Amino acid sequence: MSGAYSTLELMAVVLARNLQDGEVVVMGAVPALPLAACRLARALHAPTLWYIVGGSGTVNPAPDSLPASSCDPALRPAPSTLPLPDVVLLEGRGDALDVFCAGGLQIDAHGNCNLVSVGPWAHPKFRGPGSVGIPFLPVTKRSVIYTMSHTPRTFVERVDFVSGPGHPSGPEQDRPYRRQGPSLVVTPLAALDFDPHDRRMRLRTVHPGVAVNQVADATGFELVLPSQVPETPPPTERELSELRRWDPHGVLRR
Amino acid sequence: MSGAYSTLELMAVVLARNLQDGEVVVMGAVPALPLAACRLARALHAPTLWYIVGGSGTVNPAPDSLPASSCDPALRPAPSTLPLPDVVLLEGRGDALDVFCAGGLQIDAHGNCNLVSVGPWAHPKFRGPGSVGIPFLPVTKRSVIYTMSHTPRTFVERVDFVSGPGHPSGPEQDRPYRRQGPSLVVTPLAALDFDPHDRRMRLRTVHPGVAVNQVADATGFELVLPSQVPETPPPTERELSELRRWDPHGVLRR
Amino acid sequence: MSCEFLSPSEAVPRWIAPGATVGVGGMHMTAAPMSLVREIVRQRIRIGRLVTSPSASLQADLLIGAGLVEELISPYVGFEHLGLAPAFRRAVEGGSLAVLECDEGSLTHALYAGAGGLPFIPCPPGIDLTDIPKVNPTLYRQVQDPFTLEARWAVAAVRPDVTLVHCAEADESGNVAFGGFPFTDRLMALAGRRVIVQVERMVSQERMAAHPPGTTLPGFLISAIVVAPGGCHPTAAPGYYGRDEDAIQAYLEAARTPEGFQEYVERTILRLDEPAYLEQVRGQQPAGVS
Amino acid sequence: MSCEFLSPSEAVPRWIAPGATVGVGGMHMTAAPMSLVREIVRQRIRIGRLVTSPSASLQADLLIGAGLVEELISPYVGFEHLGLAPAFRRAVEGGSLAVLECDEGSLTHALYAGAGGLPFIPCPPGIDLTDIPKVNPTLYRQVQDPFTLEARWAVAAVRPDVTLVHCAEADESGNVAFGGFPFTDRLMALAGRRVIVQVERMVSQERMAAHPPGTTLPGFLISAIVVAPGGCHPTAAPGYYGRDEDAIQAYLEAARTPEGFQEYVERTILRLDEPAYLEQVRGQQPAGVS
Repeated sequence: MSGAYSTLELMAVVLARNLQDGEVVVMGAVPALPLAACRLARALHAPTLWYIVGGSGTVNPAPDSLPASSCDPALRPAPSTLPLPDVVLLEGRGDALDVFCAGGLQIDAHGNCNLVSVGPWAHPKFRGPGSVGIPFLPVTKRSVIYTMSHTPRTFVERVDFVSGPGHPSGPEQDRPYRRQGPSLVVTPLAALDFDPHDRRMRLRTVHPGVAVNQVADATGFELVLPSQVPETPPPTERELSELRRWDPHGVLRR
Repeated sequence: MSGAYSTLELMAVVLARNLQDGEVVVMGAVPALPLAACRLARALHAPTLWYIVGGSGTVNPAPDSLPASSCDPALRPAPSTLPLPDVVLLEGRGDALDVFCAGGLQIDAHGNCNLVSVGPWAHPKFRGPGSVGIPFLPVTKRSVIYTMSHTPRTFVERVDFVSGPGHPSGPEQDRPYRRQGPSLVVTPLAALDFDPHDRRMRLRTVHPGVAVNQVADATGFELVLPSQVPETPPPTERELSELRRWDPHGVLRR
Repeated sequence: MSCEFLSPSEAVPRWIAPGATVGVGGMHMTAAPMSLVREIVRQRIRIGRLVTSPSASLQADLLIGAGLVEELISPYVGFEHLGLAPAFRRAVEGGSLAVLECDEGSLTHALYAGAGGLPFIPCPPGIDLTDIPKVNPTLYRQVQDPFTLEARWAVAAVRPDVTLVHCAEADESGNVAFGGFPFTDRLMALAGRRVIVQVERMVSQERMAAHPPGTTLPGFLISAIVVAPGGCHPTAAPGYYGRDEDAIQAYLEAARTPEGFQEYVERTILRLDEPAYLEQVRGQQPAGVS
Repeated sequence: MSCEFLSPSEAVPRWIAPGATVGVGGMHMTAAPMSLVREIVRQRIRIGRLVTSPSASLQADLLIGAGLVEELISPYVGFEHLGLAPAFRRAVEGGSLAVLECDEGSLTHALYAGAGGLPFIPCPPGIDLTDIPKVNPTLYRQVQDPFTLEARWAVAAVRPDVTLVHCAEADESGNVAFGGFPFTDRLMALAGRRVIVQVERMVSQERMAAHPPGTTLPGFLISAIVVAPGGCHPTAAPGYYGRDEDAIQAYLEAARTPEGFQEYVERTILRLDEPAYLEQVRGQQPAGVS
């Protein structure tokens, strides 16, 4: 990657560009990346975007720098703060929230996420932290998935445990709760979405300096590969300068 | 009654004497009487009594005078204020609250209360305001009932509609939720409780100047009448002076 | 979703469809969103199902008296020490209003269910010993507890199509802050498909941000905000003004008969648009009474 | 019921019976009642079932690592950007800890049910598409919705025998006020049969009364209050101090092996009583860091 921006900055920019004005975004643990993306989107093209920082319940907090924890005291004061049980209510209501930010130990070809266990649940080879709020993924208008690990161990054909449901593998009418499901996957290598026909993960753009076969090799299942895979447009100067206004300590440049 | 104190003041004193130190009392609409009783009990013999003023959720409010409404803004600030949904949770939990203050359009021989309808529910002769929180009566440790109307229309053998459950008419082991049920009834004429055997309402004391047969005549069912019915001890000077400290406008003397 | 700042006469027809399920906040005679309620009366919008707080007063009685309510979900309609609700009583005794009988506990849990996407809630203990669920098969059904296999009453989720509440303050992003008490108004707003909030005044975002968690609602939940200082009159707005007992008693006196009710509505509501009503109220009482 | 002011070493054995269901508050690395947690470790009180907030960190990992937890109800144990929870991971992978798998939604609703005397709650949508309920028949069963007759997952009520939470302030009557965030700590306290609260400081009743609804708990719900300034260390206490990342990282480093964990516990916890621990922490960092 270019030295002018970091991989995390590029990922934040890709996420930000995907957020639409007026959407309500909810994010969970380790919020620096989605929080940066939301603030960037608001600053540039989505002035009425709303975002909730997970456990804190803060809505549209604008701290001086990017907090590492979703319950960081620095998130207050925020224009409005929901008690966590109210966030849970709105997550279940479904029509209140638009974009759920998720990730996983494993992410599969249909966008299912696993935060629980690699190997059988009862005798895990690897135990993850737990599912937190991601069972609400299919209830939200859509979800976006991001991960720092684009490897065959993370990107698997089928997750060992479904924490956060992705797309069903069946036909269109089976879409649960009539919501859109995962609409974007952002990794250090690429941006991906899902093929509208079979709803398998599809390569959309490769980040500058990354080859298509490099992404395919890093993915543990057969990606849908369009004939043309453009390069992810790098961050503009404006994007970078806005992004860095709230990141004086370079959390995204580490 | 004596001109030295009003009927409402006497009733407040009777209620106050019944409240035990450490109990948690919850009251509903038109809180002046039970609120005065709670404050009096705290001032005299129950310094760690707790009381929740219904809809407001205020705990142990100490306003300068007795508010007429349970949601009066003058109830704030209070040492602590529960959002109303939390009051509802604690009402259902049962082991959190000790004394529920109730009343009714009709009150029957077993202490059932009716706030809904006189006559058949579908075609009421008289429609009351509704049951509010009194379905929780049998879940609370005990309840106390008070009414300003001691007449055969109010005190009936069997309520037309059960809003607030009283004592079961069956044997001891049928006591719902293993709570005590109604333990005191206070009216302008008398103080009453329930016979431990058949759990029918029993005359305990008659207020000064009231005859036993006057109470029996004012009651639309057969009261349990002990051979000795003492007079309700009138308010002491100390009780009256404490009571009037928070009732400068004489709400209880109207 | 973006919240609009509208006048009462704009907000009410914009978001309240005829026949809708309407939730109206305010407990007893405090924090009733009367500017919005009066506007419904002026525009004669029919309410399919009116859902109130656990205890309602004028906000319900006025709509019922105006003949605008088909079904009512309310655990209490009355005026505490001032007496019973005349229009409610008359409508129920006359058979013109369908009451979905309930209590404070069931209603609060039903709104919680509505807010959280839960289909129903098993009722807390106590109501099983009352006659309430027996007369209301619409809201109550028996459910089998899958853990104990015992039968138990359940209450269906309640989701207003639109919820009307009063708040003290709004900021320009549409965040709103409650005054002294959140009551069940916050929950009813969380359960509403749309929310219209009537506020006393606009404040800066800095002031809004100083309110602690649980005392505000974020603007993304709000469809319209109506700035109506004095708009709870004759009920109280904590921190702003007390209830106007004279005005409430005048209503109760007038509403003893259908004719009196009608005359009262014409004289005090229909004759004036809402800004004129509030202007008149402000002329009658010192500003900032608390 | 009257609340007592106790030291950590008195409060913990007084209200935590061996084998009890213990709820512990604090979300992620904020507002964990660590003085109480450390005291459980010192007194080696066995916890039958540990219930955490939707996201726990050290308050769970320490108890698990000390071998004191039989069953765990927690939707997340981890350290966010600092990594996974070493003791939790080792205990689950080694089969020494039974996990009652759940998510944030189910747990929050289960605590609501516990607080409200409701036997269970039908789950919100979403979880039916996961593997969670299938692996946890203790907490999840299928219920038939009596309104739609559809099958649906339900979660059982969760009621801690004792709930441990951190608050910012207490007054002499035992009322307590939360700091920046109520999280699910308020709800877990409402659901607890007993509640022990660890606070930063005592305040006057006047100051307590100024807190708005929903930010306090009344003293009648609290069995014991422990005044432990700095007691959330190394997690954060909003308004008082931030998290001590160096200390958390030292723990994570040490706890990579069972031996390291044991050595860490002996060196930093067992060697000192809680007042001495807090004294030491105060000596290491400037007072009043926020």
